[in-house]
Amino acid sequence: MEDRTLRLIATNPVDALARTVEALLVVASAPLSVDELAEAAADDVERIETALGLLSDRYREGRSGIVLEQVAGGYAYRASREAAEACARLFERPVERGLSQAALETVAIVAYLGPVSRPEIARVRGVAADSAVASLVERGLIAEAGRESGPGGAVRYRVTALFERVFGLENLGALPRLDDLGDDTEAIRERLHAVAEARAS
Amino acid sequence: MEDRTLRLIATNPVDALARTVEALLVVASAPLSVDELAEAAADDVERIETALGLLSDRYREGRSGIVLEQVAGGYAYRASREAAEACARLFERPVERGLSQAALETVAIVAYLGPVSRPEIARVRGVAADSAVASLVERGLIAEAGRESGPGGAVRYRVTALFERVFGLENLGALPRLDDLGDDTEAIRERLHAVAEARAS
Amino acid sequence: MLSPVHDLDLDLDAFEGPFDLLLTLLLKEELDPAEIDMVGIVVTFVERLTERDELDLDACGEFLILFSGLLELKARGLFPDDAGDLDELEPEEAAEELARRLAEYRRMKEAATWLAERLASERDRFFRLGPAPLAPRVERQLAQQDPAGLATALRALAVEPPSVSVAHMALRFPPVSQFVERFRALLGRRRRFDFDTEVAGLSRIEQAVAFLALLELRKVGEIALSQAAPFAPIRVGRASDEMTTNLSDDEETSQWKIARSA
Repeated sequence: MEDRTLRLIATNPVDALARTVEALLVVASAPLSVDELAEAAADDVERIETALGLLSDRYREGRSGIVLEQVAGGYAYRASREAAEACARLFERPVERGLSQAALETVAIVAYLGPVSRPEIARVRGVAADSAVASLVERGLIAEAGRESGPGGAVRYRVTALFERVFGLENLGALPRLDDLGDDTEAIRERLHAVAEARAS
Repeated sequence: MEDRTLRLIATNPVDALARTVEALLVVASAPLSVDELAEAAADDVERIETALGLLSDRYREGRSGIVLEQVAGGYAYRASREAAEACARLFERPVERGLSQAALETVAIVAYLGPVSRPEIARVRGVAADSAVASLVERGLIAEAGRESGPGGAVRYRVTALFERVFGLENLGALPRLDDLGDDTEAIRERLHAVAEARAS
Repeated sequence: MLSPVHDLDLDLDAFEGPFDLLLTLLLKEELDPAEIDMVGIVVTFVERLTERDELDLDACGEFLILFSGLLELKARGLFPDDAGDLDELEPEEAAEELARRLAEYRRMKEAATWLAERLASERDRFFRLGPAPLAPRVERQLAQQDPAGLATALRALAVEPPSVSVAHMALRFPPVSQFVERFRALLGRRRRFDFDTEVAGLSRIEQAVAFLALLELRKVGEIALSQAAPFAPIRVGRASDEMTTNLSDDEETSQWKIARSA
């Protein structure tokens, strides 16, 4: 009986610490080292290692869908191998039918006026272009193409081969013509900038 | 004996499904709806709900450092509140830190009236909303949702799933009905009353 | 004596400082009237009045004139294309429409308060932002697209937005800088001039802007202002001359100097 009481006193604090480590790992977007865990939990390294031992046993293949893995940078959760097929289905998104208005406008600007910088895209659209540009880069439809001249010049973007494939273009010369907007790229650019200025005033 | 075997057959598959759901939730980068979970796990909605019931019991405050919550139209893990202090030592709060009053009013308008354009927001607030909108987009609390119809239409905005997540809302229906909210003109009234009393005395 | 209106110290979201500086910035278009909290100004003014034991009718009158100008500026900025709609309404309907908008704004402010409280109560909820450390990479696939959509999107960006009607703007403000230049030129030719004579024939708003130009010149120390009595003509002279001539420090005349709290 006394033995049992003692064990409860001895184990409970590590259990609480294990719950804290459990929590830290579910919030982290990169593996956490033992030192990082110790600092965040305000506890010592040995006890963190004990807690990690407890958790490694709880979160292991066959026992749980969440598996605690030791990797180069420290500890992180991953999905169990048993769930690999389901995870693959989750990450393999269905083919998307179209682009959002923001993405379509942005990629059109890059296709016709490229290479262009984010500030110029934002000016022509009248709203910030950061998230649209990021999503198009992630999809591989646009890519970086050097910087604007001058010190601290902004990164410029151009469309990619994947863009040409998705839009069924042999090359950029095959883009639909915009003669109604201007004779060449420069004229179109000027027209768009003039309208953007009128919009901002 | 036969009874026990039957029960094992009946319960084990849900246990396996619960492990799969457990795994999907730990790798997902946003809350997953029951439908998304059902599709990824290639199982039916009712059984997913049963599995979620099992997991909600296992991953709850006081019992685990990982807590399963119903938020932003789906299910997601978060850290237990008990571990908040440790989390605060390690993780920033880039989304909500330093949200201005202007930003809060703007996000309220987008949440209740969205999709809305910047001119519409300015009309309701009585002051321009440009910098508040930019800061909310940057934080990921609102996002573009097409343009107003007609040529030269203004960009419209809606709140994101991250907004629901940060504010701990199951969905936008969980926002209070506007009529139920308290009266904040009370503060101004009180200041004016104080003035009146000071004059009278 | 300090003018209770001009040196009214404001502490608003978008602006902190004396009222006349606020007006100067607004008229010089360095501050957007849309950013200014009108209720804050009124409440601060009423509070200031209370601190002084007497009811200063001049100050109240001055405040009403300046404040209504400010309200008009702000209203124009906010409802450029709406004013037309309101014009077509009967007075009762217009009042109803304004009341509806005010009520909507009040509800949104309440919603913002609710959100702020919610945020405070959720401060101990932590969750991961972004992808999981060991998650597989998402492959996004896009179906075949029609290139015509690109041209349509770009053409839409080349359409001028609907033009804002300025027909209802009967009053136009000359910039403060115009008066600043004009007064500088005057003082180049003459040692001093009468403000009232110079602005005679101008509209009330133009006179107000001219007055702000005076304040601006006084602030940078280019001119000296003197007035023999309340409502007497305001005399404007070169600041350098004022140091030596000291003509108006007469015991008999209650001199009213424009004071500023910089």
